[in-house]
Amino acid sequence: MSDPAVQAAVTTNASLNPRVKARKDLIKRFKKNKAALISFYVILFLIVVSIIVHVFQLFGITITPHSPSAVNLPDRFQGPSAEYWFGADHMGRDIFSRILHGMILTLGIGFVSVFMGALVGVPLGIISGYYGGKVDAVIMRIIDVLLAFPGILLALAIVSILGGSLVNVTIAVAVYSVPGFARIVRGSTLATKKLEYIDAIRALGAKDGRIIFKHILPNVMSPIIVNATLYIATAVLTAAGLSFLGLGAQPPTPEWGAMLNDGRGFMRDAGHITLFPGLAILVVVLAFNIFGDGLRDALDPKMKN
Amino acid sequence: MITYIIRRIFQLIPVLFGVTILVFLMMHLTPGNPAQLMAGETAPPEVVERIEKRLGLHDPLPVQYVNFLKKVVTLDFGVSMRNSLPIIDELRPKFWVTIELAIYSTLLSIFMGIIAGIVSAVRKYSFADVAIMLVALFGLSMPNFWLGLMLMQWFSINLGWFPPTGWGSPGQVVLPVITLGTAGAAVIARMTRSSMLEVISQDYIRTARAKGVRERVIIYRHALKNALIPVVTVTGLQFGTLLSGTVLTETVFAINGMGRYVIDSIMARDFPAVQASIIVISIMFVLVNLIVDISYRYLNKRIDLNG
Amino acid sequence: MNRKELLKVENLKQYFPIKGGIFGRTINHVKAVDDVTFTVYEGETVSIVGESGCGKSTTGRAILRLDEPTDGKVEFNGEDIVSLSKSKLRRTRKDMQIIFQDPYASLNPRQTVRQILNEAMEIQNVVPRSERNDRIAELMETVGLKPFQADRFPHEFSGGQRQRIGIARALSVDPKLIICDEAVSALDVSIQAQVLNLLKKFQREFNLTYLFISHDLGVVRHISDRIIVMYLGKIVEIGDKDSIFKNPQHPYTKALLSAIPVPDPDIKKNRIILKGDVPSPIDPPEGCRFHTRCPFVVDKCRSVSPELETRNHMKKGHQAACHFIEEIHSGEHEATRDLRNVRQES
Amino acid sequence: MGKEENILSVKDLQTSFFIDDGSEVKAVDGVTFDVPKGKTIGIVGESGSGKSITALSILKLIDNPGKIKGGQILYKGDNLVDYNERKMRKIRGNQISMIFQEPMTSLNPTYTVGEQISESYKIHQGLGKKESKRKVIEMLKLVGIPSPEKRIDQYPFELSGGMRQRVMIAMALACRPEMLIADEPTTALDVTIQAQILELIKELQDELGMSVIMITHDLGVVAETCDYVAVMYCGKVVEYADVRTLFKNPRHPYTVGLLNSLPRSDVDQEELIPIKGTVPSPDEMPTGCRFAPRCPFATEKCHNELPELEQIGLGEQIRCWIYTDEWTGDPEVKVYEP
Repeated sequence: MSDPAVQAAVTTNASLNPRVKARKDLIKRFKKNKAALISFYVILFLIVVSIIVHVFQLFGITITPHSPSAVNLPDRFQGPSAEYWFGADHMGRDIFSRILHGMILTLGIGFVSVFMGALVGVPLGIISGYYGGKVDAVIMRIIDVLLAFPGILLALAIVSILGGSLVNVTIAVAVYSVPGFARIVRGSTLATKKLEYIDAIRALGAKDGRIIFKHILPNVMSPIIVNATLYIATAVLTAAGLSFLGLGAQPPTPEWGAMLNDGRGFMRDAGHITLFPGLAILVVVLAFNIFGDGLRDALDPKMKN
Repeated sequence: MITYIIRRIFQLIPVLFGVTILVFLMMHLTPGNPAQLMAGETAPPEVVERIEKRLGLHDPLPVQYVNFLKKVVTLDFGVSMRNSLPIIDELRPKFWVTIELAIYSTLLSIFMGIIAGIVSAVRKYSFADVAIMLVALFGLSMPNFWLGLMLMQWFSINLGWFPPTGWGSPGQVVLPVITLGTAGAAVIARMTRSSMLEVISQDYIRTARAKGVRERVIIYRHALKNALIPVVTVTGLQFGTLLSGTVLTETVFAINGMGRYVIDSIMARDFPAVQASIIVISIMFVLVNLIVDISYRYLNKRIDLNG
Repeated sequence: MNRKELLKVENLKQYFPIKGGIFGRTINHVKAVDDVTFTVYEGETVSIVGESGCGKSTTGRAILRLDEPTDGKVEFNGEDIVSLSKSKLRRTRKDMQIIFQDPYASLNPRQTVRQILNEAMEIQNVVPRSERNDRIAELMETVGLKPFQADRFPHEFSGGQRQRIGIARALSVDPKLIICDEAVSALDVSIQAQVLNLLKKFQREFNLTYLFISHDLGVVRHISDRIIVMYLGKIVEIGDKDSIFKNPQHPYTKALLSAIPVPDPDIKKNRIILKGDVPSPIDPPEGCRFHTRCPFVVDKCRSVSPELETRNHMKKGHQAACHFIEEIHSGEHEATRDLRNVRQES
Repeated sequence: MGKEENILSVKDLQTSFFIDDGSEVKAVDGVTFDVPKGKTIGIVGESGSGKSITALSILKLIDNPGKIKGGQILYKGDNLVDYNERKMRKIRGNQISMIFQEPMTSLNPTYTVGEQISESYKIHQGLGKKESKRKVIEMLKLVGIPSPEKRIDQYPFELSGGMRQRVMIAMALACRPEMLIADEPTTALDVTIQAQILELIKELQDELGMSVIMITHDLGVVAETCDYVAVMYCGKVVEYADVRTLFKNPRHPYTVGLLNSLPRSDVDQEELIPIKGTVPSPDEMPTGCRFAPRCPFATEKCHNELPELEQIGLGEQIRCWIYTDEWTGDPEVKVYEP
């Protein structure tokens, strides 16, 4: 129902500082979504754990049950037990410890690559949408070309040029996320540009810089944030896929995709080697997907069904 | 409509140019001398020199590109560095395998996705809705190569229902298609649901109610047709993910398709083969998108046909 | 009339390209405004009326160069706006402001009223920084809001109050001309009356000039000194308020006036019901643009485009663009179509 | 009233929306009016007055979280509030039809004009394809759409706004209903098109002998089309009268305020006389008369006690303390000053 009275009832109830209130409302709406809230805490927990594990490792202290690289051939292929919670792999290394150590790689690739992608894609999208015309045409053609490589293929092509390594995978995934950011930001810039208050500020004689940074950018922020969250999920999947193909992290790095690749040959005898790293990826991706969905619903209550 | 189709086809030209330029540059951006790579690390300089000449590596870059393009247009991708066979002959059978895999998987995702999405939307907030959306979320978040491995573990190794690898027999088709189709089904289900719910709140649905139309008819006649329009687009975009998914799925199930060929070629640093397969896959993707755009346009009659 | 010409629009054209065809080139134009000429004198209110698609809002936007006009001259205070450089234009914009239709879309929801007004003054650097807060308080009072409300956000105000904020923003830079683009159309009648009174008050107090764009003839009649009637991108009639309302000459103006519902059940009007819809501005009809709907159409109308002119029986400054002004006026030229045509023939 | 036969009587209708946080918005709160057979009644009010919700309530088209909470909708003596979905469907589009404000979005974009109109014949009269096609063409002719044989196969996007509203009318009138509810049918249209549509509705009403409920915010439209008028403010009817009385001798201070706010066409005024203040938002609804905070005559009592809708004179109803014996304000108060 689009009855103004009803809408007014939903939107009014003003307090003193509306900007704080808007943020509070957002958090309130988000908190209502239990699944999203749990995902948020899961993500936070995983980040903290992975950083702690990593920092201690830097100082040479292993706080996981085993060292991620400790080879113990007699225990190879051992199933989950009190000693090896997730079992041991084909070289007798503790899978649980390896997963904990690999977590920072997975999360790192996700965050860094999406951040890099946004850094390039967002300005392209804003410029394209704001200035339009020839600039827009050129940028969009380039984006079209990038989009002509389906999914992982662009990352594959990049990795095949640069060679397989974690850094290169991060770059590849970053490049792969540029077109998405550019397109979404361009779309919302175009929509924002049409709003009358942009015309009003133009009529006052404002310069482009002021219009873009003060009036357009804050408006396109929410789609950027939502998109970034969901892209982290995709980035994690893509990076794991590349490593699984042997084009990312190289052994003995405890990267989850690479671990899956390691386990492939031993499925008949030791299924757990492939089970747990995959579950780990699933948990991370799921958390980001649910979190992103929740964020989108909270930022745009109208979209919520 | 015809003008639109022709215009869209013309618009593909710069994109295809872009793709070939990128792929062409790939070769030149690669560290190391391709001729050296071809000849082997220990080859004497004269041999490398001769190969360089044969490949035209001394020509200026634009000339090399034009030559490259000429060959691509005639589907002449040169010979593989691994076995010196013409790449196009190697690609052809693999191409059809991948196409088959992609089509079956797409059909599965459309079928599963749309049904699940409708059920979800019609019974909003019911147990079925929650269950379907939960499954969809998992389907979306699962690495498909891992799903493949897990399916293989259960149904091939533990239960022995399907052969674990290969392509061709009906039994060999099942697991790869499920592996590849799951993510797509999840995306389509979610899209169908939200699109249905949006359409149901439109003015013209109220008009239908005011006419005295029954709720069932409203959903299946008035809402569904409109709701499926965005689903078409998502299905098209999904096809890209699907194509790249074939790379992983084919690797998992040891299927002799294009995806696996790309990986094998990258591993072997067989650049002409990599170039060829990337170009072919991209062109395929671009063409599918073209078809999707056109059908979207056809379905969505609200868009001015000439504009 | 010895008053100063503040705004002179000459042969203004605004064509929007339509891309299409195989190469996505410009295949046609929406001729939104097609050769429009008029003058606005200092201190008066000139209204542009017409139905949607007649080009009235486009004219307003082109004058401000919110869209770059295709062709023509816009002289403001003796300066040609169209040929100004971007930085000079920015400075000139201080003198010409705009108030929009939608009070919800025309204010940035993320800014408080203070920030909105402050930014306006900052852009044009009209008031020293230290005095801006005083000026904001003053502006709030002027438009009938409380100064303490300045720290609120737009969504905390009602539609009418938001429109007052929009007016305050326009006033903050001391403009000479304000373009009111359907400024009261979105408001309920009781609020509309408040805002109209406010606009009239400011005109008296600040010697403002208004270009008032509206489709509501009742409002236009109330506020205007002179009125421009547009149809399909062209001016069909122009004149002072009495000429237009009491002595309309163009058949379109007559039909438009007769179509307004009057809030008095005792007035039974002789209504002219026009046939069909406004044609597309992409391919406007040849000759007189109104000929497809005109009750008085004859062959000449279909081929020859009439010019704006004043005939003997019309007041000075009253012009209409019709071949048969005098003949229709005297009753010599009779209607060729049914004037009360509700069901349409094909 | 009584002399004329009423086809519809709405008595103390209450429709509320129940918001997530547990609060209730009383969008329609005590609406009473009658629709005499063959006449047009106008429901007029500003945005938020609840006039559209009233219209939707009559056909029970209120969606969640909205609900008809109380009151009666007597159609030919039967209370529609008690009807179930199945019985309501037989009423909708068959006996009572409705047209909406936005002709651009109210037609299904994926079906042709013909398909959409003929659906009514299929549902309510069980007609076959051929028969209904003939009737659709007849209907399109009736609403003045040129070359109906061609239009029947066109999609809504191929039509102008005015044409679409004609199609909506054709669809609504397909089964020759006894009553038409027109919810701001011309608000989205240009004046010259509005004139066409209003004239069309009037002619069709005479031809088909329908009763019409005209919902609008435009007093001009009311004056030109209606026989009786209900003025709504904040979910309540504040005044109900025949159209001449309402415009010539308005009684409720709100009605007077509305009329004064309009620019006059007969005399030039320097200033309009607006109603002060704004419509209260639902969460700060006054406890007494809803209009009291804006009313120039309001007394203590007005602020504290809600007046009832009382009959005064012949068929006139007013919700205002001034017209009761309990009025404690200035006894000389003369609300209307022409």
